[in-house]
Order: sequence, then structure tokens, then C-alpha cells
Amino acid sequence: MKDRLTEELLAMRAAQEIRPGDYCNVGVGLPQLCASHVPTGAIVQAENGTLGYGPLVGLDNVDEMDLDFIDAGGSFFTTAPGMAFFDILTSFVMIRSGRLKSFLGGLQVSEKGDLAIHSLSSVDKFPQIGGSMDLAWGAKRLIVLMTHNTKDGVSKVVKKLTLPVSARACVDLIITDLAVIEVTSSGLMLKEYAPGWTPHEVQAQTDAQLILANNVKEIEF
Amino acid sequence: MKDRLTEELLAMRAAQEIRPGDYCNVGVGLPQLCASHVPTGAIVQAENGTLGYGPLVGLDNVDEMDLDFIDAGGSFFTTAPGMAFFDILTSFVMIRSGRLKSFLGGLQVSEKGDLAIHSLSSVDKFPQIGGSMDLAWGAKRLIVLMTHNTKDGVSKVVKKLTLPVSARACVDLIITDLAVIEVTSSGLMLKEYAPGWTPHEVQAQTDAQLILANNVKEIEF
Amino acid sequence: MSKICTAGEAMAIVDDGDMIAAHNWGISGSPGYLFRALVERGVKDLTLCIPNLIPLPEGFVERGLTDPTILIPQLKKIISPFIGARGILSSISETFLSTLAKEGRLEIETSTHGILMERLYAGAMGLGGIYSPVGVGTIIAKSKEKRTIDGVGYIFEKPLRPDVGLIKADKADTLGNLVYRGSARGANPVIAMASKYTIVEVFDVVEPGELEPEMIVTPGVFVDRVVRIPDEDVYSGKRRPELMKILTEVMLARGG
Amino acid sequence: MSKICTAGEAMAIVDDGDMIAAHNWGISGSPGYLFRALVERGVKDLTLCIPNLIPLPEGFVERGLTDPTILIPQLKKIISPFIGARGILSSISETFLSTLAKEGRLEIETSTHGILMERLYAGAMGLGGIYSPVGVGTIIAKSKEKRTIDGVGYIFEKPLRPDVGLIKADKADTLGNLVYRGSARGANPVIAMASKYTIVEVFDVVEPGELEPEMIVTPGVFVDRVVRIPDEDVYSGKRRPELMKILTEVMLARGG
Repeated sequence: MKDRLTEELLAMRAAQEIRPGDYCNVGVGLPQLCASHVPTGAIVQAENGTLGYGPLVGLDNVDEMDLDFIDAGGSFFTTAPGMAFFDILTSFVMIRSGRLKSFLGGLQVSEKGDLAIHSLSSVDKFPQIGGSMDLAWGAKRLIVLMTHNTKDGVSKVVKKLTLPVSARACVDLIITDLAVIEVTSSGLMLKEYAPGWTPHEVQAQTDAQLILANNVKEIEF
Repeated sequence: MKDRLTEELLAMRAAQEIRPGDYCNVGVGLPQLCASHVPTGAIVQAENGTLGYGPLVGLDNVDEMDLDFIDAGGSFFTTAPGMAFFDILTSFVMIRSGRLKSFLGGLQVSEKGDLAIHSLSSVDKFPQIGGSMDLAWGAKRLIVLMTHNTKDGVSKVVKKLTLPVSARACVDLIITDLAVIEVTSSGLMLKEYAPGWTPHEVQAQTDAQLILANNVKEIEF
Repeated sequence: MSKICTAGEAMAIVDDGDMIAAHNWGISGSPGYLFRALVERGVKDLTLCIPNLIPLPEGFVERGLTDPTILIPQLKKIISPFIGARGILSSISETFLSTLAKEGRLEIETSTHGILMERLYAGAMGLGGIYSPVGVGTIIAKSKEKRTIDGVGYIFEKPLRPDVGLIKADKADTLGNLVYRGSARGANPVIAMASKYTIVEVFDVVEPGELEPEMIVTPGVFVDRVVRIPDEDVYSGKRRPELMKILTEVMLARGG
Repeated sequence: MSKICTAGEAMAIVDDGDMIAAHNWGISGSPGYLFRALVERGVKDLTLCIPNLIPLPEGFVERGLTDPTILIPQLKKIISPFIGARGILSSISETFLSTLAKEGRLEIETSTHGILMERLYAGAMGLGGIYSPVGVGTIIAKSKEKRTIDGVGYIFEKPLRPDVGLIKADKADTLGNLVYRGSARGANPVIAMASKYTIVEVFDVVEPGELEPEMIVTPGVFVDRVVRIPDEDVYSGKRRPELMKILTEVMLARGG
């Protein structure tokens, strides 16, 4: 079997979508890995109330850990010049007002850009929605990061969602371990594919119909 | 003709309604005069964004005037320990959330506690409503200060408003230059009358029917 | 990519027909320097959302200060809770407003301070509308949907999402983070959040890190352009003592 | 008349059936000291509004720290966007929750962080309801009124007006003015505004004037009772370095 992108490479490709001057939110899980690849001049938001914080505390600098400096996923961050603190109400005004590029994980994305991010079973048991529906609705541009297929090989890029919808017609770009796919008004457009793969092979792994971009090419890092 | 309370005495009587620990807003005009009689431990709010400011700047201390320290009526205030600044959105959350005693002027108050504070003509020409409808609706306790009669001798304490309503069933207490009247579920209750007047004489100046309080008495200062 | 620019450069974003929001509650905190730049931009048919539209008292305009009434010739609509002022609306502006309003060329939408704030907040939050308790049965409610919820009456208010917010702050850093001073904060923070594009005038621009993160009131994400008022301008930080002197003189002349 | 009191004294206001709001997003900013006092108060049938209901990871509870799951036996309803945590919901709490939910004794209302915030804000502002854009066509919208406004779909959300808000701040002055620190600010300011009665736990109480007026985030008018955490308590300001040490140990033990 051909190699798919590692999580790290997927995150690196996703981080290319962040431009200097951008404000972005990187969701818990796979998207969080983008944080280490954010270009200078772009600013990351944590929905629990910080903008523009520094690199996360790692095992090599635990002495810099501060109880009151945590990101949305509960990781400790270091300070950075120009960072700002605010309450969660203001944070969700920020998120809802369309000023952030959002990077979210996903379970399924449909041809229309509908996103499923919560499985029915987990929602039924206890709600674990957090701020993801707000982030999906309010994003200036929504980029979904996910593996192309489930562990059982089932496509997550689908004609129609089979899982419960989290937000409709919200996804702008899908980045998987196989492809970069843009959601357009005429359907899903394959723009890039994983090194060593062909568009045809990517389509074979995909439930939804893919339109080939004119300049479709291999993903570069 | 018998003497009515001066504006200053009216404001002094109104200020007796303020207790230590109270947060209050004193509207532009007659209510503003209460500000100099606020007891220690009560805190005044200016709806343009300050809580707990010090005495107003007068002609004797113009050197303490600061361009950025103005109250809702545009007067300059001095600082005081424990004061806080905030934006107008937060200010109106404060006003709407029922935590302030409000002192407003009025053109008419009805038996049901309906308040008219804007004349039709001025509203028609240009809106000059400001925050008064918010203050009337949101007050923990609303005290209206006004002369008992118009310059032409017409009662402002009325059975039914003849001027446009600003807020319905909102007034708790009316303090005029003739009387202190509480709005109760059974009607308007005369609690105090101006020195030298009798309840009967106050009623004669009043369009609405007044109920005599058991302990009705002369206003004291 | 820098947010720092001149007022003229910043104003290029404003088009005919735009909805503009700005603060006004006396001189302090009201973006007088940007008002002048908007006049120079020369666009028309604007809608202006403003908590107050209060002209400056005599003695100020003569000294180069402006008030939002200078925008009137460019407006087609004003949304405001308070227009004019007790006795100090200059006869010129008053005549102008009355004439326009009478001729139907200038629409005036009455509001309250609280309603204006909540409509801006609703716009920032992406809401479709809110049921507001203030003004039921009054002129405010005219031709608005009514609804009783749990026994209380409300009126339906629609969000405001201005195209451009003109605001004023004390200091900005180069990332657009803002701090205010005293009652100059006003409606500036909520206008910054609600507007699609926010331009701020400031006395000073500092480097990132110079503003204490806990003290930043408007985070830079809400601010698109930062205009430092030039030192020679009457609105500049440098000339504030002079402005204060004018005010004191006017106050003493009025007798308090 | 003083707002300063003990946690026990402050809790006297809480009655059976009350709606309580509190912040939770990790240890920081969550009023753990007041949670313990609420358990001691012994009231029941409470509704809890909380952004997250996340149990502490192993290693903390053993050291005297608490999380909001200790309130579960007193609850009849939880309104929260996030209950549990990836892999760290202790088996005890999980069993407890499932059992209660299954038996219908504990109602769980799903929300999102943004919706919870806007409902609290709407409560503070006295609104009757809002049309919110998030969650249309999802589990969130279940049995809620829908409405299309200007071509966009919205769902009707009702305000939340908690009877008691339990919050945490860094410092209070004796008037109840509050400042926060870093991401510990959280939902505390909006809970203070929305609640009919607000109790705050703080590390320190200072005199009026010691907090810079521009830095005050929650003005004292929103705060009814101020509880200084006693120095000997694990949550106290004095013992924060110790807490930090525990955290570091746990982090190092988990390998990051």
C-alpha cells in the first residue's frame, strides 16, 4: 500500500493556508499540530481567552509553566509580545464575527461542505460539542483536517453525511492525508494529491465525486 | 400661595432614598442634584462608563478637570478610590440587569406607574431618548423626581398619561415639590407632603386619586 | 501588511451607501480626526450609527475641532438615541437637519442607548435578531414585531453590522491592540467588534509588548487600520493640554 | 454591609432548586473552593450552567483539589457544551453520570460554548430571547423554534439568568471590583453579569484604589460577596507554588 501523509506532514500542509497577518484558531487534536508551523506575523487565538500567545511549554521548559496560561486544549503556553487576554464571551464574538481562519478536525465532509465533527453516540452520552459549531459557523475560512478514510477504509469525503451534521455548507477546504480538496459551488475540486498517488487513485478512495482542478498537482511542503 | 420645595430640597429628600451599599444612577437634570447628597458607601454610576467617581469639578477646582473624565451629562468628575471604567455595552448590561436604583426626571407619572419622560414634539423632531427608557425598564427601584405641576398648574401625577409613554408600570416612587408618593398595586399612596401643606391640599393639586398612608407625615430633611 | 497608515489611506475602504458606526459623547473618545478624513473622502448616502449626535458648544469649532454634525451632508440616514443637545445645537446644523428631515432626504431612526448597544453586539455575535424589553408600547416599537415571552412584552430588534467602524483609543500597539482612558472608552469597543472593518485614531502607537496583556480592552483582531493623529493636529496627544485650556476657558466663561 | 465573608456565609443564599452558573476550563479560573462550600451547604435539585464539566486528571483529587463533578449528587440538570474529557473522566464520575442520566434523574442539556455565552449575556441584558445562527439542523436545534431571517437560518435561544453565580478572580477590592489573570478570566465576567447574586473566591482582597480603574474587568456592582481563600487551603494564593509543583509532576509523569 502507498504511503499517506503523516499527521505532522498533514499539519505542515495545512499551515501553508496561514498567511502573515491572519488570525486563526486551531482546534483540539490534529489541527493543534499546525500551531508549530504558523508563519511569523500570523496570530493564533485560543477560544478560552487568549490571542497571540507564545510557543507551548514542553518537557524541556516546564519551569516556564504558568497555571493561568492555558490554551483551549489545556496545554500551557508561554507569553509573547502583543498577546491579549479576554473573557470567553468576547472570544466567541471574535469567533462569530468572521475574523478568524479556523482549522477543525472532522469525521465527514460532504460535497456541499457540510461538516460532521461529533459522532452520534458521543453526543448522546454526554455533550462534547464545545465551541466547534461556533468555530465552523463563524469562520472567515474553514479548513478541515482529517484522515481521508476511517480505520476500516471508509471514505470521510462523502456525497451526503451519514453522521449527524455539525454545521451546513461551512467547509472551504479539506486537507487529508491523501488530498487537498476545495469546496466550490460546483462541487469538490481536487487541487493536490499526496506524493506518489494519482488523482485517479485518490478518487478511488473517495465516496464523493471529485472535479480535477486545471492545475492539479502533488502536495508540496 | 404656599411654598413648594426648592429643587435643592427636593433632591435632598430624594437622596434619602439612597442607602449605603446602593448602586445608583442619577439622570440628567433634577436627579443630578442628588449626587451631592449621596451618603458615604453608596456608589454612583454614569451610563457613559464609570462607577464610583468622585465629586464633580467646580469653578473652584478647574485645574482638576480631565478631558477623559466626564459623566453622562458631560460634567467633569474627579477620581475616587475604587472607581471603575467600562464601555457603554457593559454599562447598559449593568442598567438592564436590575442592579441599580435609578433616579429619573419625568413629565408625567400615572396611577399604574407608567412614566412619560419625552414630550411628543421633541421626539418627533429629533430623538432625545438617550438611555432613559433602559434606565426606567432596568431599575431595581425607580424614583421619579419632578415638579408636581406644570408651569400652567396642570398635575403631572395623572390617572392616565396624556403624553407618549416611555416605560409602563416602572415607577416605584414619585418625589415632587409637594409630595412623596409610592406606586402600589392598589394605587398611588401619599406618604409625605411638603411642610405647611395638608394631604387634602396635595390631592387638590393632583389629577390621580391618592390613597393616604397610615403614617402619612410631613417631609423631613 | 502593517495596520499603520494615514487617515486618508484608511478612508479608501469607505464607499457610497456604507453604514458607518462611531462614538460620540462629548469630545473625549469621539473620532473627530477621522470625521474630518471622512468628509475629505467625499462619499455619500451613508448611514451613521452613533450613540449621540451632539454638536460642540460655541468656542470649539472656531478652534479647529469638529463634531459628527460635519458628516450630515454625506448622510442618508442616522440611527441614534440622541440628536442635538439642550440648547447647544448650532442654528446651522439644526436648520440643516430639519430641512433634510422634512424633505425626506435624511431618514432618522430613533433608538435608545441600550438598544443601540445590544444591536451592535448582536451584529458582532452573528445573531439574526433579539427580543428586547425596552420601549414596548412607545415610539421605539413603531412598526416592529411584538412578542410576549413568559408574560413579559418584548420588541424584535435587528442586528447592526456596520461596514466601517470609526473609533478612537488612547494607544495602539502595531498589532492593533487598544487601550482606552477613562470615559473615552465609550462605545468604541463594541463598535470595533460589530464592524466589518475598523479604523482607529490614536494618540500614540507603541511596540507589541508595551501594552500589558491584561489591560488590552480591544484585541487587535478587531482592528484593521491604525491612524496616529499627527502631532501638529489639534486632536493630537501633544496638543491635549491646549485643548484642556480651551475647555477650561469655555467652562469659566459659561460660569460652570 | 461589607461584601467580605466566608464561603459558608456566602452559600446561605443558595436554595434547593436554584440555577447555579460557574466557570470550568481546567483548574485555573474555576471556583473549586466554592464548589466544596456548595457541597457543604447540602442543597439539592440544582441546575448547573457551566462551559465544561471536566474532571481533574488522576493525581489532583488525591491532593485535596476538587472539580465540578463533586456537585453531581446535588444536581437535577446540567446545561453544558462539554461533559467529560478525552480519556480522563474518572470511572466513578462516568458511572455516576450515566446512571443518573439513564434513570432520568439528571437532565443534560447540550449547548455550545458560544450559545452558552450568548444566553448568559442575553440574561444579563434582560432580553426575552435571541435568534442564534449556530447549530441549525443539528442536535442543538432539537425542539427549538426555527426562523429564517434575510435568508439565513436561526434557532431561538432563551436567556439564562442564574440565581447564583460562583466565580473566581485573582484579586478583589473591598467594593467587589475584580481583576483576573491570564486565561483564568474565562466565563467569570459574563457569569457575574448574568447572575442575580454573584459570589467570588479570590486569592487576595485589597483596599479600594489599589486596583487600577482601567484594569478592573468586573465592576463591583456585579459582585455581592467576596470570599478570600484562607491561606491554609490548597486553593489559596499562598499555596499556588505547591499546586504548580503538583501540576509539573503530573505533566512530567504523563510525559508532556
